Amino acid sequence: MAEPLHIALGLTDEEFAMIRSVLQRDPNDLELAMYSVMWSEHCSYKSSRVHLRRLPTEGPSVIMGPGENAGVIDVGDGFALAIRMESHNHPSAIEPYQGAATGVGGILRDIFTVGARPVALLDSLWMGPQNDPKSRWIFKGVVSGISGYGNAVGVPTVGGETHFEEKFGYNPLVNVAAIGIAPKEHLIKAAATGAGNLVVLLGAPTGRDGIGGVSILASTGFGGESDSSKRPSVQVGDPFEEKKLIELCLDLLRSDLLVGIQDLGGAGLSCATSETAAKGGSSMDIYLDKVPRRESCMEPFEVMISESQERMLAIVHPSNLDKVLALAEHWEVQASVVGEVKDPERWLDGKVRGILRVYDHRDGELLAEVPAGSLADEAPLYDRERREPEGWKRKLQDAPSVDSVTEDVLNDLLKTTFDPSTVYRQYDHQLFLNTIVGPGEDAALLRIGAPGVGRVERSFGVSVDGNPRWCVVHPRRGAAATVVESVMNIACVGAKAVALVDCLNFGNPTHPEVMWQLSESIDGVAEACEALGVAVVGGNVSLYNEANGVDIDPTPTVTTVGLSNIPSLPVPSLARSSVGSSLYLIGESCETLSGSAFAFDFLNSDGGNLFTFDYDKVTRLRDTAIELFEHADAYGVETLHNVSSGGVLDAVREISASSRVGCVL
Amino acid sequence: MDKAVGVVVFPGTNCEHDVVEALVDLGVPHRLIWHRETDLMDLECVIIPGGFAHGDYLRPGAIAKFSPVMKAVSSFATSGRSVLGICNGFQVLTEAKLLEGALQKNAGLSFICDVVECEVASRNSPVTSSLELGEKLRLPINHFEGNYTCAEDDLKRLLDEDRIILRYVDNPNGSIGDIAAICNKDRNIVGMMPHPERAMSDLLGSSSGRKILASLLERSAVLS
Amino acid sequence: MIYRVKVDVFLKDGVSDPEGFTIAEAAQSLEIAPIIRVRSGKSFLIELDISSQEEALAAAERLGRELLSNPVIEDFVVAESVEVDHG
Amino acid sequence: MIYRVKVDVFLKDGVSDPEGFTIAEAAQSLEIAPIIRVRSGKSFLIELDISSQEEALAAAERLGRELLSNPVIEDFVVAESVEVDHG
Repeated sequence: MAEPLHIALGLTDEEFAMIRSVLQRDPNDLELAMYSVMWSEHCSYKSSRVHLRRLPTEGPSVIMGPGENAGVIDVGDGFALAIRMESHNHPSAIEPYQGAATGVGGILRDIFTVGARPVALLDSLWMGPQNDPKSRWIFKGVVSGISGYGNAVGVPTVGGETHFEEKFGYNPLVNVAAIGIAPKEHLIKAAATGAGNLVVLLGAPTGRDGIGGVSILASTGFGGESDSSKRPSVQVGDPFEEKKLIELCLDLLRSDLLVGIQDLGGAGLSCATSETAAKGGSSMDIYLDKVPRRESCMEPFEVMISESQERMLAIVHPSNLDKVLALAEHWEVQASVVGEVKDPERWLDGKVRGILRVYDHRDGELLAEVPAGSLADEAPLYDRERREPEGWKRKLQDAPSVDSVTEDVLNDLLKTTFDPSTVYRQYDHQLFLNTIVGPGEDAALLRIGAPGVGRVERSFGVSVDGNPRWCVVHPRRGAAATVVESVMNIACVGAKAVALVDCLNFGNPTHPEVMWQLSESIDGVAEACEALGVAVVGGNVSLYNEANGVDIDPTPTVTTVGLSNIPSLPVPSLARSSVGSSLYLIGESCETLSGSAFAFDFLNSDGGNLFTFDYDKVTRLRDTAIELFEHADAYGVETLHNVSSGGVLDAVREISASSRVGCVL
Repeated sequence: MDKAVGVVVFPGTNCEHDVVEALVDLGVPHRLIWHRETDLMDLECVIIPGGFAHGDYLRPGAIAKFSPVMKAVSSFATSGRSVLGICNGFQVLTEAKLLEGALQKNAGLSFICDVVECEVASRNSPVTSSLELGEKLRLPINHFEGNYTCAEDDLKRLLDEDRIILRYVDNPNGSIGDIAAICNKDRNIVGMMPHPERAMSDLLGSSSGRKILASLLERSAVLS
Repeated sequence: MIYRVKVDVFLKDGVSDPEGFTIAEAAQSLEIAPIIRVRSGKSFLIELDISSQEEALAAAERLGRELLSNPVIEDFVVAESVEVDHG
Repeated sequence: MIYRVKVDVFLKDGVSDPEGFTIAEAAQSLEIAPIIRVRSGKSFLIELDISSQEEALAAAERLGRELLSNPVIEDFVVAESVEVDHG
């Protein structure tokens, strides 16, 4: 007996039973397809949400936090800064160029969907060793995808990091962060409110992109013969369409023509319709025949879960429809009314709630009828079993020591292997004339300003950071150290951290050790954020990063942002150290080598216990760095550099290389 | 003096706002020109900024040349007023046959965003008339197809007629003759790959671009 | 009726072809066969609603000259024209 | 002997082709002929030092699969194989 359809679609028997109790009948194939994507790990965070609640999300400057499409903070003078981070790990392993490109496209849509003009991109790349041809192919494709999409869509890529390690050869990580600037009055929520308002689909026509596993419905479902055209295809990004979409959406917001707007990402229309309806507490009717298509004879489930890129769902009052269609025509973007917002109704359980109904055409056959909230917000949450790995406590005692090192390793240590400028030289990092400190430094520093928004005489620092080695040794302390690292990086460009977004890249959540790593890491981020007054305003969780049963190392990455003044010239930089200047080490060094690059690369040891922090000292060090950067001229500071992985030696080597000077320690 | 500078915008252009900010910085009135507009006669000079018109699909500028605005730009140029094409703008001008040659993929087959040194190769152009011959300029470049090429006889004519305006000091992309900017026979249409609007202040790395735009605008009697 | 025409666009001889050169090197390293030279180009399949083969070829010719190729550095050839029925 | 093989690479059916879509719109605006669809692709002319037509075709097949196309989103076809004498 073939396995039941819901199992094939990734839903457990219990989840199928929950769906049946909500619908009080068996779901049909279209409803099952929608539930399978909406209740997937990717969309529902069902294995991580119980732990994410422990992250501090409040803060004096926070306007929007987790749950919205982007985190938003107040930067003064009527301006707001939106920030979001996403992972595109699995697609990038399959098709590196398009995987990375669509990752950029998706993260940008999260920014302009809240009403902000995207002004900066950062990327955090974790690749396999470059002597392996496949890892080389993936790395080359990912960088050209980010460059190809980011440059063409017209958003500067101002910073990032690239790391190469054995385990990432099987499962590369591609995390992309984006930042936008908006006048506060342009901020908008993704809620469908107001019965009678129209649901307007903007952007590219719909194809069979990214239907993935659910495509089995094509062969078993509607009796259609599965010829090659039915095969699910990789999502392909179109930066030209996205650029037109950005200009249209920001124009619609400036002209105050929208009630709500949401981007189409994972789960496509199913997600955008159910989330906006649920958020607005409204019912919504969708007419599939009105959805512009790129392929012929697409089945209803394909249209509802397709992940074709560069599409937005807007909620428009009927009186504004003509103006919206006129602006869409001006910006040469397709716009079609695909549905209508309706009042909430009493569902079978007696509760009044928003119902999502999908018809083949207006007044036509009802294809699906589901409470919107059930799809969008009521996936079951799991507190999966957590277990500390076998012998972990014993490993903490097994500190790496230098006694075993006999020969002179200094030359090996000084061997530079990778020059990041070969990557960021492919990214436009100058556009919009905001970049004061660009890629290649500890962090990026940008003026606050954007086209069509205006400019403020202040700036913000931003950095993306991660270090799985710290988390392999001790997930909690490693995650805390990652936050401290990011806070110190932006302090080196004079910015005091106020908010961050995270990207939690972990293995298979059904492995108890992975759930333990995730829970511990979240507590580590929470600890450091609370101690340093940083609010977590959004995040992304990427699980099932594994290959042939081997989970990746725990890799929480964070993008931290802080505010700063416009520095006076000359601005400190790694490239400005001059002969005759002296080097000062500020702050205390810790004794242990545990978790260090030296321990992993030379001693082959991931043992010992990781360093911890006295957060008062961290705060004082942060403020000292900010003071030194802002008054660099007065203090005679040419370079201010954060010591991190690779220790003092790497820090000095980077200065020496950038400034083309020798250094005597 | 209320004659404005026109800044052309195709779908996919993205440097228009930076050019506008530079013009505001120089105190010059401006107007954004959507690619479907055809009336440019009220303008003193036209700038086609950088970006990815039509996504650079097919070839950079290959589709933009058919936009209605390009007929207007062509007749605007025949009236003797200045036209400056920056990066994508230079590519559009070559596709529209307003300038000789073509911009091919960079020799290293990868996108380059950097600040490079250029030198003034001729003072006889709207953008270099107030600079010194051989003057060194630090200018940002940001392109994948900046490798200028042209037929042998075109190159010879460019040299003989002193129409190579800027050269790269250290050729980043394989351009023939290290060419970074040229002008047409009537010396009122200029195409340049470097971005002067991105070099308006030392805070952002260089202010060499200020001299180029100021020179263009003085030449157009816009700067009072 | 519907015709599908194919237009190939290649760089003119003598015009530098860094892409072709790089691909030749990569191909050589695969040791499949001794590579003498690689020329990289573009190919377009265009479906036209047109009444005859001759007209399809003429349309392909104009598209090749006016849009698909840059005469400064590229040549084009109408590689094929086939009637296609969208039954 | 020297053979010249031609390998054409196109996006698989169903894979979104934004470039083809944009070119179709531009072609339509030229009003040369009603355009139904444009698919954009790449084409490679490879000169091989090889002894027979069969071997040339086999080599072209391998180059298409291993280097010239990305099997995840592209199909390739060996369009022609011609003996070329470098007299």
